[in-house]
Amino acid sequence: MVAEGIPELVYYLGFVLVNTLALVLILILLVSPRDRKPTPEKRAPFESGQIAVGRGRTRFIIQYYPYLLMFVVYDVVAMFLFAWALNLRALGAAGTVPVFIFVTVLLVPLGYALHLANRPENW
Amino acid sequence: MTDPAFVVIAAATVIGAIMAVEARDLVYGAASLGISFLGVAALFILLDATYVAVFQIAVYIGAVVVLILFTVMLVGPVKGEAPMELKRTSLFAAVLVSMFLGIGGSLANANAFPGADMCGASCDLQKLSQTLLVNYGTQLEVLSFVLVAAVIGALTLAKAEKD
Amino acid sequence: MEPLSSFFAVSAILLGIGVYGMTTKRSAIRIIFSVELVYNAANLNIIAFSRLRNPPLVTGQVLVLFSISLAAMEAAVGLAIIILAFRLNADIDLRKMTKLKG
Amino acid sequence: MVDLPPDPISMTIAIMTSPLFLKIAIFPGLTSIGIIAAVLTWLDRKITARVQLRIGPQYVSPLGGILQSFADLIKLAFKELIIPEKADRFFFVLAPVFGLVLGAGLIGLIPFSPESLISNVEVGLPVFLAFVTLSPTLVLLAGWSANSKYPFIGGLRSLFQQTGYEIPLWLSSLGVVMMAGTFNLTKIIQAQSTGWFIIPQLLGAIIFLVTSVAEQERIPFDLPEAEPEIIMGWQAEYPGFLFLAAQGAGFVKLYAFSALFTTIYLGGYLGPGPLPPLFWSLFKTTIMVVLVILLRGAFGRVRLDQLLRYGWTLLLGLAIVNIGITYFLIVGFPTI
Repeated sequence: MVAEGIPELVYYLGFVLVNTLALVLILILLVSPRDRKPTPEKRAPFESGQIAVGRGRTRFIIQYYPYLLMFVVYDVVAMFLFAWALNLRALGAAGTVPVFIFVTVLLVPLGYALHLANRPENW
Repeated sequence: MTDPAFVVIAAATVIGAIMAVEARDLVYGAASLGISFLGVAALFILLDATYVAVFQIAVYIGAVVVLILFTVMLVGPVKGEAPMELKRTSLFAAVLVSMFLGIGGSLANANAFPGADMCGASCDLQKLSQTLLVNYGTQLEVLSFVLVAAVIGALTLAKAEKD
Repeated sequence: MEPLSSFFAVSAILLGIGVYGMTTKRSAIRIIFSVELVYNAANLNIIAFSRLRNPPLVTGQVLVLFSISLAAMEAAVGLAIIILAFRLNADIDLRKMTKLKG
Repeated sequence: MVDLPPDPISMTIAIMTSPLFLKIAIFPGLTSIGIIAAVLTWLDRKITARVQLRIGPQYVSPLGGILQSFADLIKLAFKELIIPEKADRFFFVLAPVFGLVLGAGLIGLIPFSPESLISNVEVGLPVFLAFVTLSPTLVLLAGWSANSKYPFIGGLRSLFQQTGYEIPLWLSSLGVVMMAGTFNLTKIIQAQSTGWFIIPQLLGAIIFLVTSVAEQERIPFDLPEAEPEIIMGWQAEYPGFLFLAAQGAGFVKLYAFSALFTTIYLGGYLGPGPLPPLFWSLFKTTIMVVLVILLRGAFGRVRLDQLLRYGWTLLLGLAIVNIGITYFLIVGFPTI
């Protein structure tokens, strides 16, 4: 071991950092071939070979917005469930009942979201 | 004395926060907000709260930043924000708060707060889950009702009115 | 190991930035950014203070788990309000939302 | 800290030959990730070609064109980088590069053998899943930054798809945590010494496989880059090296998810006989990779509304049912 007493996760973040640096270095090395004066045709957006019309960031998909909100909720639920699953055997019924109620109650907004999503009249 | 890792992380957190408030483009603001959140998660790791750090990454950066980016892209580019007359006063107030409360107040008393020692068995994951689910189980149930109310409210707000 | 006071300092700076953003900005989304920063400052403070006792308190971490969940929901509701305001006004400048003004 | 020799040259040598540096740089770190991504690109093309009764790459090298992807790598790396006029250069360049970093970061958590793992993180499984959660942000930013119509549609599709399938992924791997009682991936492997988790967790394993294919945006769930509809989606505007990074990140992800499946369901590096643990983990990972590649030849693409509704009803429901079954297994048979 190089150093003692440093949490393992800091090692791991160091690994990710080294990856980043190496990749950025590779990128800088490979970026070298460059056209100093590109023509407007060259820099035009691709868009299936057609000439681009109008703004680029149109066509927004909003009818699945309820699913995105559900993701925020169920992310929280999943994290609490992980804390429960870790210690399942020691917790017993006292720890399981709150989790059971938690998950059951949070099925209600899922039903509402499924009812709303992908219906054009709602969005 | 000062840990270089801490300095880097704290600098990233603070610069990310400043960029989030001041960046001209809201998408850049949202991305720097994400970097600031990531910095706070790394500070949690330095404080040995690894599970809280994972929770922060999953919920804040995974979910909240995505939701913010979605809304920013939906709203589209906003016109330049005119500065307000209040700006100078509150900038002064913010600097004052940061200086006196933070740097002045707590660094002067550095000896009053000893360095955090590594916690062993006492703050491991099992203990966390035990405390969360057995001692605070009722609060978890209440939290679920708050979540339901918030989500149903958000869905009802965002959907279009039927004429 | 870093003394805890440094963490308090970072937390106070984040709080200052958040309060500054809330008072000066006019865009609703930026105010949500600032609110989230204040939440993070509070969470960091709680975790740092929970390390003061020996052995450290786990309750602080549990409190932060609840706080993060509530902050996520707060962001969800706030952004839904912004979407609604954008539908009604086609603008998210808070100073221009004066429909209720008599 | 270990004592480092004072003069710079021998200090450099000491650092370069330290086990940690070798693991980060050679295996399972950067070099092997790069080579494996290139080989997987070839494998993907070759197997798909065979399924479709074609031959696939064959000219570059006698071994069935195995060097084809290296040739492509060299070709793409030396192409000119053309960044579209109205694109947001910062995110346009950074998003695919960070996607690659994220993929490599996932590999760093996997224990390929008791020795060759980079970091034995106590919260390994949640960290892996939390890092996967970051990828829709990057894809959305990549699609937004190009300022073109197809990339933006692709980025938004990817956002809904990846966030939707994230939750069944978390909840299906929850069954493994319940059985093993730990988040540490090495301890999860050790807990499987009496029996692989795929037997009691068959339902969870199937959900995990389906959702991980969706997270990698591979056929049948490749809507964000559906070539006939939205011409590679969020990757449409990417030139040369950045296209390589975006494609490579997909194959690194394929490798990482297959390795995670092996670790949590197939006993990881455990295996019979005199063969080393490293052989077993790589062997099982290869089988998983080939299985996922075969799906590409076997299925067609689904529609976005079908995809999201299946994810949020069927897969989420089955994942919750799986948690319930696992709970009653553990409570009913405490000896397992």
